[in-house]
Amino acid sequence: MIIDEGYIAALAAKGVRADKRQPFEYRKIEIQHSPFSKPEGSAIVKIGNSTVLAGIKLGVGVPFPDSPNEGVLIANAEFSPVASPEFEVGPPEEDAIELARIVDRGIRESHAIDMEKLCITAGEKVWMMNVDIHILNHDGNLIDASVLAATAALMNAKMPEYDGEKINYDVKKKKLPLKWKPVAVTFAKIGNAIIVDPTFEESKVLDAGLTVSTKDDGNICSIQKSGSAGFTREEIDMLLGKAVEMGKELREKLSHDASILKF
Amino acid sequence: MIIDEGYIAALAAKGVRADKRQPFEYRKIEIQHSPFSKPEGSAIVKIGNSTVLAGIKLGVGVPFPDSPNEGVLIANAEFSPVASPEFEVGPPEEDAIELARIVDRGIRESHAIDMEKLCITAGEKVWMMNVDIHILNHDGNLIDASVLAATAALMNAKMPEYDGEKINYDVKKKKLPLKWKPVAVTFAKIGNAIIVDPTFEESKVLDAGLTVSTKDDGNICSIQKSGSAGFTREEIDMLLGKAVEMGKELREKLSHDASILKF
Amino acid sequence: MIIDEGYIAALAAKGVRADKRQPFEYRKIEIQHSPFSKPEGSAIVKIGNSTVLAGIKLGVGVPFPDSPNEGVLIANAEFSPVASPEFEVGPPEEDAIELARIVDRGIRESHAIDMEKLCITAGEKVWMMNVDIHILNHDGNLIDASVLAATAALMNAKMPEYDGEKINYDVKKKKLPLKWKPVAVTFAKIGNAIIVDPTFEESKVLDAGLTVSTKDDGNICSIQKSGSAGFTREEIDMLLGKAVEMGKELREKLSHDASILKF
Amino acid sequence: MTMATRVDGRKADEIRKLHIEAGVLPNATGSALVSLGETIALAAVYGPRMLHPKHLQASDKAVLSTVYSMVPFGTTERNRPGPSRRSIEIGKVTRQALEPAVFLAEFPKTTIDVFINILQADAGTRTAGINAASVALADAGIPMRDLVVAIAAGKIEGEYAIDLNGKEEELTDCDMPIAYMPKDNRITLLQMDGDMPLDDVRKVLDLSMKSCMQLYEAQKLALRNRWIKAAQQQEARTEG
Amino acid sequence: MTMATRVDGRKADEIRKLHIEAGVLPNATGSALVSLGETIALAAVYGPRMLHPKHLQASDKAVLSTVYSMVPFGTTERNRPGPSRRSIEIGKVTRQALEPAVFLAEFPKTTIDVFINILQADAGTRTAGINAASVALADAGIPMRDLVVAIAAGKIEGEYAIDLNGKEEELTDCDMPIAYMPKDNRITLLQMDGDMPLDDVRKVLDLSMKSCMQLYEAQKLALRNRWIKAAQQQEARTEG
Amino acid sequence: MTMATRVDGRKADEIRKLHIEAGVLPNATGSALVSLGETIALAAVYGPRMLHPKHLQASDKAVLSTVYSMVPFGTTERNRPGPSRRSIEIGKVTRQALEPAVFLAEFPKTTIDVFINILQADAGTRTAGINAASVALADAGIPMRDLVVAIAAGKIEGEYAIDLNGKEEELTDCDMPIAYMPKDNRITLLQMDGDMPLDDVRKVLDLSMKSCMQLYEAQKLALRNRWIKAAQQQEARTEG
Repeated sequence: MIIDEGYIAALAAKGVRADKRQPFEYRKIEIQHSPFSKPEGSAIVKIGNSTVLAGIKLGVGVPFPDSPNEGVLIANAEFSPVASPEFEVGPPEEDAIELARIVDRGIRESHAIDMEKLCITAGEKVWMMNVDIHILNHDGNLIDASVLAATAALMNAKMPEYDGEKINYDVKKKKLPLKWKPVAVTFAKIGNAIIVDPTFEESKVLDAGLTVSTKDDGNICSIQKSGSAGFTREEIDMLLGKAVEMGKELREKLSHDASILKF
Repeated sequence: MIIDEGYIAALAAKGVRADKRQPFEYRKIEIQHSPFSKPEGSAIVKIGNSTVLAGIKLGVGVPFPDSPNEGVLIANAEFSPVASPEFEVGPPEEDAIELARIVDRGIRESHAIDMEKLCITAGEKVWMMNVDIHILNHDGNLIDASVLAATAALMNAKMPEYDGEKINYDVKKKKLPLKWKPVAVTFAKIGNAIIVDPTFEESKVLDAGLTVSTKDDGNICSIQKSGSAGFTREEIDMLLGKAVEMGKELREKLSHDASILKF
Repeated sequence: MIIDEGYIAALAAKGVRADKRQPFEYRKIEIQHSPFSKPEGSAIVKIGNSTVLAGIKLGVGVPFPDSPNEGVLIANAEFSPVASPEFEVGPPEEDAIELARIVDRGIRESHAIDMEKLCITAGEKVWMMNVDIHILNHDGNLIDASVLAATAALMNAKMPEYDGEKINYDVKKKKLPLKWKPVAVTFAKIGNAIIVDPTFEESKVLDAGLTVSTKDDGNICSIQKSGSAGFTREEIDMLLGKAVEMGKELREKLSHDASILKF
Repeated sequence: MTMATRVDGRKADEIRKLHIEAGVLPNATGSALVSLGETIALAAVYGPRMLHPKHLQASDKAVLSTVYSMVPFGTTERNRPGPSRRSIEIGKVTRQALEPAVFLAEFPKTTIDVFINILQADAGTRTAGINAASVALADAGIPMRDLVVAIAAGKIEGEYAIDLNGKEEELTDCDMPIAYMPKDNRITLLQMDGDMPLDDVRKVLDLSMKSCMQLYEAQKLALRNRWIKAAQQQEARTEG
Repeated sequence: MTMATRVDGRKADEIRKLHIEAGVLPNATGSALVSLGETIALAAVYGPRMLHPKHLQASDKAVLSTVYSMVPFGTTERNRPGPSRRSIEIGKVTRQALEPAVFLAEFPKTTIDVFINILQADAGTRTAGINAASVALADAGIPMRDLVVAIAAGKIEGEYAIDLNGKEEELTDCDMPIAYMPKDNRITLLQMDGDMPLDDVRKVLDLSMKSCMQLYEAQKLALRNRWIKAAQQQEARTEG
Repeated sequence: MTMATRVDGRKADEIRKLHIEAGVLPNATGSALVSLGETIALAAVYGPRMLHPKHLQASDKAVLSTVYSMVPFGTTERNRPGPSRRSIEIGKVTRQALEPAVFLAEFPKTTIDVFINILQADAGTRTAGINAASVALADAGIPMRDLVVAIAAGKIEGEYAIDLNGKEEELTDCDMPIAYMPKDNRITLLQMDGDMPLDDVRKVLDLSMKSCMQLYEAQKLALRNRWIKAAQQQEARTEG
């Protein structure tokens, strides 16, 4: 893939984007709830041409010694080579790990799930909640799409029955104890211009990035700066405000089901 | 190793083989039972210059949750770099895995061993049966040699004593509950010619391969097509018949001990 | 790093060393006891510019089935890439493993620690003693420095309290049951010259090496020959004697604390 | 040999609800989604593209590479990501099922990469993956001798049936997947595990090959739809 | 937002006892040791040196590589050596915290390798590592726009504080590390985990940036001491 | 130092039943099988052959590479395949035991690969492996200064003995393997673990070196038999 870095950067300097969006405008966002029957919860999220699957699987296991009455959250992300010619020689492990950890902390640190309600017998048996992100098509801004997909899957997940000995995956009824719906908003700085929701091309030329996750009450639950340049303090202050604002809009989209099983 | 592919293929077209065998003729087969004292069962099998060791080790472990009253079979194959200059840079993992899985399924799917008889206490303790294949010299048709060696080792294996707490490997008496003796017959298609028991050179130029495993009652318990070309339906039908026939002959050889500890 | 092999070897032939030491003279040795507060025992050892850290961590675990009333010793060594430009592309695994095994055997085979005193409940709970070596600057003779650092850390280690359920790392009182203080003495043969305590440059041109570990009673507890040439029987006999002698001197240094947290 | 009756009301020789869609991934050279009942397979094709490092190249043809993998949430119990012995073997037999169909000699020194993701597994995943890969290769515009169609057969209460679902498969230990190129009458994948008399194997082959023709039509239809849609988009773009 | 009172008597905006020493490793091009209370970080810089294999080189600049790791005995419970997901992520954000400070374009085709070893961990290890790396890069003589200073903030009993120690950190789930280049007013690392209103984030940023200036002076002093010592050694050698 | 009496009736300085056979693997350049009691070691030599990738080559000599491994069924409890810390260390000391014997300078830029498989382990596997490798190198026609012979000594109830078997070894923690080139009086491997006064080490060395001469004759005999057989086969072929 050949990206004309100069062109993208020159556009950005003029406050213009190759796809004609406004600096703080997202691409079209589509969310499908529960596209799959095997996982306890699942979602497909498209932001423009970026397509991400999230799946929730529940199992029963032993709690961590330092939190004996809490369920266990394990988030994982995979950059499947189907998603991009860049992943030809093996996906960039560093980026996949960072993505997984942002999704993990977005759920964990926001206390999105009441983990104590996932305890079965304190110190002995708790629900193990696996949140798996699977990237199908990479056109930039995988973080926002992944956090959206994970939150959507948490919303539609249903817990299988457990009789103390065996899990019955054929009967799923109870919803997860979801308290908050965290969403992430990612900004990119190209030269002196700042935009939201960077495409693949834009993220290739960005100087710095900033992802801010927020909760329903507008509180910030996670920040991650990326990229090889810095932000001024003033830029940070501005973007934190923008993120709270735009997070609200993203959260509203989570209630609607775009219902397309077409990537 | 330089192989004159054109020459081998030209010979095949005339129904002739470099070592003057008939198309459906095996090389000399030698089987030695119990060449080693440490494993519970063992065998050396030579087909021509292909030399294969099989060893059976028994341990005690926990059964799988979905088969609480059955022993556990684990088959593994290793292409030791002693076996071929080709394995210089690390043996072809894919081929070793396929070989291990063919040996595994040959034993498992034929129900060669009555796995329920390897249960000690249902749901708690069962015998773990490791079947390990070790290739010493690779001159083609490793599959048939490996299945023969595994079956021979199962025939001569003796179970160590177990007092409920500890295994005593110094006392081995009881035989394994062997019900069937699976054997594999491998064919190769070179151009339009079809042969059995391909040498290393022949397997380098083959277009397609077919391995068919059979039991003592003549039933087929496993099929595996390989190679980059296809077979016609008529070819398949013919070869399935041939395999049943030739399998009988191989099975007879298993009762004889060639007794050579010379590879 | 460019090493003039010819020059070093020529010097050696004349019984002279680049740093003007006598053949059987060590570089300056500095030992700091307990530089760190987190590990149960720790030491920094400098031999010339070679700098090595050792840390002891104690945990509680299950004993090995064949020694149910003994604690467990696990020694490990890491060649951190901070230590040498040579470690750029990943440290030489083989050498790090050999070093770890020499440290391990130096402690284990000399019975330096009374492992039975590290048993809590026979067959169930014992102390797991991790001895970790971390190389910070590599200027040759890492073995002697590492064994010295490990022995020093064993000397100053204090066991945390254990109430049968939980380890309290905030209270550490009892010393480890240390019976002997093993030390290693490493010789190098360059051409026909033999020297002790080779620098990095000297170890690059050595033909053969010999490490001999001894105990307080002068007994030999470990020998390891290295390098691509051999020793004559007479040389071996001479060096074993030298090692006993020089080991005594090294052991004396262990009682003094050089107290420098400066590598 | 008698025919099985089935929990979901299907006839013994009836395949599950089939859906094939080509061209689902914008980044891939070609792609396809195949669902067969609850089993969903996605295939992406990248290439032909230069193969690095050089010593892996074939001077006279493209190297076809196939990777089969499953999403961690695609099974009843979560399955750990990363290659397993099973997925490596399936990758190999899948490659050998597809190779006879592709004109590899047209693209020396390159690699054609086929990635198969099983998004949901309810039996028959390797054959669903081969069908998806066949359509994805065609969607990528790679010259092919023929499409490759695949289906698996098994046993239900002692009787044979086509395209078992997961519940059916749990109760049997007989599994016989095949892949087939109808034009030339080539069987390019054949595996069997179980315990079958020679005659039964032959009869089940007859059954499977019949079902293959159904899949053949479905693959061709999916590609036709894809091309119509592409043409319409092209036209829209030209007019727009 | 009110200020926390602390077990070790520090004020909410007071950092722990700080020691920085440059030039501690003879083999490295540059090195530094930073201790902040019980937390001890060592950084070694090697390079610029040619990057192999070639396809990893950048034709117009040096590649900055950072590896963050912890010694096994640096934590209360022994931690297993080898990279973890945590250490890989920290390696990445550390690299991105340092990159804006280094004139990478001066050394095309090379790599500058920064290795950070946490010798003891008592909270704030990633920021201690960044401070050590900043001084080590300067000690290596690598041209820099500015030093990079870093500090973390957190919460104690609902109130904010700077530079939490391990005991304090156990009781909170709020962590906000930043890295900062004072000359140009650039925030080069910013992470946050927790649950904070927008206004609090801004106030904590104010606190952290104030502490950063303290670290800035300490880094400069350590480098000055290093250069004085090097000059004295040079003189001694010339006279000797 | 007194001599041990032994369960299997051997004298303290008596080695187990020894069998050496050269040329056992058709594909290898050279090969040998050594059994010493129940311990069975197989060595295969491939090369000299060009070493790839190039940066691993030595411009002035061949690189000798040795890999030591054990079959999974070679021990009382199955041992997991794959390299362990123990096998990596043994591979290294084995290489260093053999290097002094081989004229490596004759084959610059190449590698000579020695693969040692322990087919059955009943103590003394590293020395059995070195004996097998020595014969295999000679069988491969690689020019050598001398053969390398190896044997291990240990302690039985406080008294020293040569070539312990597995049962004997379980009861001791003293192990002293050596490798020796008789012609030049070179000790090329020497390891010891245990607790021995200096004098005892010297006396055990005397014992071991005596046994080495026995192995030396056996290695030479095996090679002579191999060459006779090869000559006969050659003759038969010429006549045939």
